[in-house]
Amino acid sequence: MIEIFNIEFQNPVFIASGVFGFGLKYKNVTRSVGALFTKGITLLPRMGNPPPRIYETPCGIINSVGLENPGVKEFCRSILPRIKKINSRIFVNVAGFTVEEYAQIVEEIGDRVTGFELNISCPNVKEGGVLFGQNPKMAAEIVRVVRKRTRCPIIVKLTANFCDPLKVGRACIDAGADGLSLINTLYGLVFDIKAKKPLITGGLSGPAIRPFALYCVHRLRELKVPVIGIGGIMTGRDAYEFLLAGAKAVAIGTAVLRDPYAPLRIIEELDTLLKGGK
Amino acid sequence: MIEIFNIEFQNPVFIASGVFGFGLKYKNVTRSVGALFTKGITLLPRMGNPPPRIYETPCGIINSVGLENPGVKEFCRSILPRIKKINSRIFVNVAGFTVEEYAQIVEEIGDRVTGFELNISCPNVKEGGVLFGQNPKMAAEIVRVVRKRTRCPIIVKLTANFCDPLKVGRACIDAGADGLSLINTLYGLVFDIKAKKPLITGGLSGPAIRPFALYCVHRLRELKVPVIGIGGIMTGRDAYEFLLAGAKAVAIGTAVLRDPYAPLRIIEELDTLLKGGK
Amino acid sequence: MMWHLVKIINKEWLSRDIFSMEFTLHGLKPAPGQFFQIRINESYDPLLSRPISIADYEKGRLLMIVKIVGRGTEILSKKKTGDEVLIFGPLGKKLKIKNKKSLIIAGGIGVAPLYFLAKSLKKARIDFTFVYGARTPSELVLKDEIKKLSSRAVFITETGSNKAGTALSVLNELNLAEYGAGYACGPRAMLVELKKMNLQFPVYAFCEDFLGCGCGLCLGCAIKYKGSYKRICEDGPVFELKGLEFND
Amino acid sequence: MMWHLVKIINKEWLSRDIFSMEFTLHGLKPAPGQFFQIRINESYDPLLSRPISIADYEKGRLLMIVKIVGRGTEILSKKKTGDEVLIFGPLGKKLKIKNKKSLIIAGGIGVAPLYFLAKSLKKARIDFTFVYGARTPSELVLKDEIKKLSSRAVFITETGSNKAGTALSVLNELNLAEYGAGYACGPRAMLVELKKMNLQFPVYAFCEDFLGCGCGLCLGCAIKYKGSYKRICEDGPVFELKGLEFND
Ligand SMILES: Cc1cc2nc3c(=O)[nH]c(=O)nc-3n(C[C@H](O)[C@H](O)[C@H](O)COP(=O)(O)OP(=O)(O)OC[C@H]3O[C@@H](n4cnc5c(N)ncnc54)[C@H](O)[C@@H]3O)c2cc1C
Ligand SMILES: Cc1cc2nc3c(=O)[nH]c(=O)nc-3n(C[C@H](O)[C@H](O)[C@H](O)COP(=O)(O)OP(=O)(O)OC[C@H]3O[C@@H](n4cnc5c(N)ncnc54)[C@H](O)[C@@H]3O)c2cc1C
Ligand SMILES: Cc1cc2nc3c(=O)[nH]c(=O)nc-3n(C[C@H](O)[C@H](O)[C@H](O)COP(=O)(O)O)c2cc1C
Ligand SMILES: Cc1cc2nc3c(=O)[nH]c(=O)nc-3n(C[C@H](O)[C@H](O)[C@H](O)COP(=O)(O)O)c2cc1C
Ligand code: FES
Ligand code: FES
Repeated sequence: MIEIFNIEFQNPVFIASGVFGFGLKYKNVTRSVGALFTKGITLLPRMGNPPPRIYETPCGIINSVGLENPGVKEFCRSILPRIKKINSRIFVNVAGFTVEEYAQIVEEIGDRVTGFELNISCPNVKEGGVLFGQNPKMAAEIVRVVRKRTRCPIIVKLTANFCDPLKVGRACIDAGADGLSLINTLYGLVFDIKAKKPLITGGLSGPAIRPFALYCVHRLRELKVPVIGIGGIMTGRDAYEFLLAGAKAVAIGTAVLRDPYAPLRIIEELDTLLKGGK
Repeated sequence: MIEIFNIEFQNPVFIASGVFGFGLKYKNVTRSVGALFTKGITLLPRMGNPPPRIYETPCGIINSVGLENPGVKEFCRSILPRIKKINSRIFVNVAGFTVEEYAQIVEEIGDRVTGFELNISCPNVKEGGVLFGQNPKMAAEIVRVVRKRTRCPIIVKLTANFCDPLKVGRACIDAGADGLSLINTLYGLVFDIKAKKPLITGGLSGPAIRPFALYCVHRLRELKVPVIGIGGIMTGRDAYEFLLAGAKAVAIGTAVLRDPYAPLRIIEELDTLLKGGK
Repeated sequence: MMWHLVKIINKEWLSRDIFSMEFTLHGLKPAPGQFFQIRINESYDPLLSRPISIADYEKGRLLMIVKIVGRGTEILSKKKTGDEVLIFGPLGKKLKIKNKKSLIIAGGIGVAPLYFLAKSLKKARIDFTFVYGARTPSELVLKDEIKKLSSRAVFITETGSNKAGTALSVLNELNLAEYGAGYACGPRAMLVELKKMNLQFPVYAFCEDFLGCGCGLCLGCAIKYKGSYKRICEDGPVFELKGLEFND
Repeated sequence: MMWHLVKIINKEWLSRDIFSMEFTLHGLKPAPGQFFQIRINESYDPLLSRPISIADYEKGRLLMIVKIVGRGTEILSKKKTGDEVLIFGPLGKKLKIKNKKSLIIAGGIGVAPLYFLAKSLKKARIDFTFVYGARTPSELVLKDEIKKLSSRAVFITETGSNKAGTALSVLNELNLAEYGAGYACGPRAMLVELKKMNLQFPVYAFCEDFLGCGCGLCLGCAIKYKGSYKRICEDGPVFELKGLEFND
């Protein structure tokens, strides 16, 4: 049992946004994790990007899903009630294309969830996304506007692409955010050597980026706010490193693509480590 | 045969700074590559960092060598003449701790080498290094000062840690640099879970970072200046991707730690690809 | 749906770069089109599992047929009889076969899931023609089995001595009006061509692509079907060819 | 110095987590302390090779003894007789043995390079005592061979029934004045302790640590020796204990 934002979570192993849909499928996994971060939700429904959307790289993957989702209305109507039956600890990953959109999505959902994760770091959309997250002023502005519309905890999901997450993180906290999560995917590119043009441009994730993610999380400890550590966590040992580096909890991303049951294993392994075993 | 800066190189496969010492050991490798980037040279001799200096991570390594080198005087006296007998295409990797130091090192070496690679991106030293490289103004200032002291080609080695290499690169070119090389290592951290403190903080390299490095190189093509692509290149195919992304040549780093003869293999594989084979 | 640690009870090379693996795994009720995600190794490189179709399943014996096309299948090919493999599944929608005279069109390794389909048709006593094209004669695997199984079987290769061509070039010789359903699996280019032929009966295409999770979670396996993106792994892998939009 | 693709002609388990591998590799003239970099697998995870000492070399037969301590050695342990392994070397400086009555001190898997050393001393007709400590009796590998080889051999384990202790605790029972040279390999803590004992004869420490390139290029394997950093792989792996600075 851990406590963040004065809310109790059954354990510090969460599922990162985008890799588990809405948690409706492997229900015993959804049920067992500390919290679920939903796939990114936009104001209007989105089809997402054309394929290829996933490509494997050394110890990692590049994804370019492009925020495929049914939009906030449909999410609230038909999905949210079903998730809540499985696990009540839900953070909705909010992806706006304008400052106002973030606020609208948050307002639409209201206090039906545990909190919000403002996604200002998606590298897979043409507008918004990572461009907001690279700019401390923009990021703070989004937090300020959203803050006025909700009392639920606001976590800001940071990027470390071409910007310092400490600077952006500080700006967000000063603007009223309650916590930070990082890192979102790094930029990544693979070329198609036959066609001689890019095969996929998207976000790099997986164990490949773990040492960099850990560095970023460790860097944020001076802010003394709750941080959710994300990036390449595959085992309880990896999760433990993030906790030692200052994270209050961790979120599992790519590991779930390799094994949908990975969170269950990680919860167990971490528990053993926290109890002093090995 | 390729030409960069009006200088001919026997092939576009170079050896990256720091992974091959001064090329004095596996001489047939040094002899066969297009050019050698030396280990970083400082004004004064440096002992380097205490161990552990290398740690393995998924598909990568973290290093914290800390610029161990004999200093520029000793380099010019006893090492440079010996490298030149093996391969005349030498770029000295220059690591200053002040702007003036860069200039002094370059001046000391004079026109005895093919050119200089200004290392403003080393994450393994307390002052200078990556801090210079994250700041377009500082970076440009270094280039301006060095430019006055040499006519040899100046390549600036960029970092993509918490800054946009396009911005810094543009500033360097405007200040008189002839070309750019990137990326230097990403930040990386591994925790010692028994001691509960960092085991190693340093620079992350290897195939893990390749998709990110390729993205950075591709981003720089709009500058239309010679770029040396670096980051996780293990095969001729990897090298080819960097050339397709806009690099004029590539430099091999971590691959050499896995196999000192890797550059020979990569030269061959790339040659086959460039000739249209597979 | 879960992980199974299964032992290879028989591994065989069917051609220079195609091999089969047989496992014992009781209690499945798989249908054609379904597949497993195979864990390539315990290292994180390659990181993801690879999807391989059920090529046959009978009395607890599970057959897979794999062609080496890249690193994952290369590593897999080194496994020997007696080695253990972790597989996750069965995944994908169960295809409901039509009770109509059927045309099976296999291009290359596309034969793998269609072999299981053919056996299912046979079991349901549905008459079918099996057209199977490959690049060279030696790449035509399971030829004898398919011959025995099918009411009619036509084999063709691109380097064929008397008659050269692809699976699709055979279709012109058939009386297509006879058929009430088609099933196709092969390279994307084959499916694209086949769609253009606009056959008068429904054709079910077995789609193969690079997958992420393989089980409906990541949205990484999009394919455009009737105007929106579907997941190959969960909504497919079999789709009616007419609805597929290839954009090329 | 180059890559050799060698076949395992004999793989054996010496204890629960220690195994030996024997290869045929002609034409070497290795000396104690030298080692090979072993390619763990073709995937990039783990990325680097692992250093393993020459535990014996005679008539083209190369012996290695490996303890499983992490992922690399774990993967290596799955290799079987008949499998091939890529090895790079021999690497490291050739140790020149002293023509003095010698004391060999092995802690745990540190026995591997010292076994080769003992054989070299024997061949040079140099008298020596072999002290070998391990955690449990079953972890004392090559016991019989060492007994046969040595003028005197003392074995001790931490869980020993009549006498419990470490290799170092045995030293008090010896007449140390007899010896003119020492050779030690074992956990870092053992070397640190041994240094504190300040023996009156030179002791040569075989240093083991995580390496990068293994061949002098990357400066990744620093160890402080007489005030400056030396490379374990190229300047060592054997250093005079007195000069080593452990900082702890
Ligand atoms: C449902 C399903 C069932 C299948 N059944 C079988 C079967 O029974 N037998 C069989 O042999 N195969 C089957 N496949 C195909 C098989 O999964 C692939 O051949 C395998 O995953 C290739 O892995 P690899 O590591 O060997 O090749 P990879 O190294 O992954 O590369 C294979 C080829 O695809 C290219 N490629 C990889 N990713 C992409 C991408 N995102 N976009 C474009 N090109 C890409 C590569 O460049 C390369 O040419 C099936 C696929 C699916 C989806
Ligand atoms: C010259 C030389 C000769 C050797 N000879 C032998 C031999 O003959 N037989 C033998 O069994 N072993 C020998 N070793 C040791 C052997 O190389 C290691 O045990 C092996 O590399 C471990 O690899 P691994 O992947 O199994 O373990 P790893 O996963 O690499 O980890 C091993 C342990 O070391 C820790 N570790 C890893 N890197 C570092 C670091 N940079 N700093 C601190 N801790 C770290 C890990 O946390 C873990 O506890 C030798 C080493 C050297 C340098
Ligand atoms: C397929 C996929 C989809 C993702 N979708 C989202 C998303 O919708 N919103 C978001 O904030 N992050 C998204 N991410 C990023 C992850 O939540 C996570 O931050 C990142 O992958 C790094 O963690 P990992 O290395 O454990 O995967 C996605 C990642 C993947 C692999
Ligand atoms: C052991 C080691 C030492 C390095 N030393 C230097 C250096 O002295 N100067 C420098 O500019 N880069 C140095 N680098 C960075 C490499 O030149 C290269 O930019 C980086 O490793 C990324 O390439 P790679 O993934 O191919 O290794 C070093 C890298 C390694 C692994
Ligand atoms: S591969 Fe993940 S949803 Fe299909
Ligand atoms: S391991 Fe590279 S110099 Fe020793």
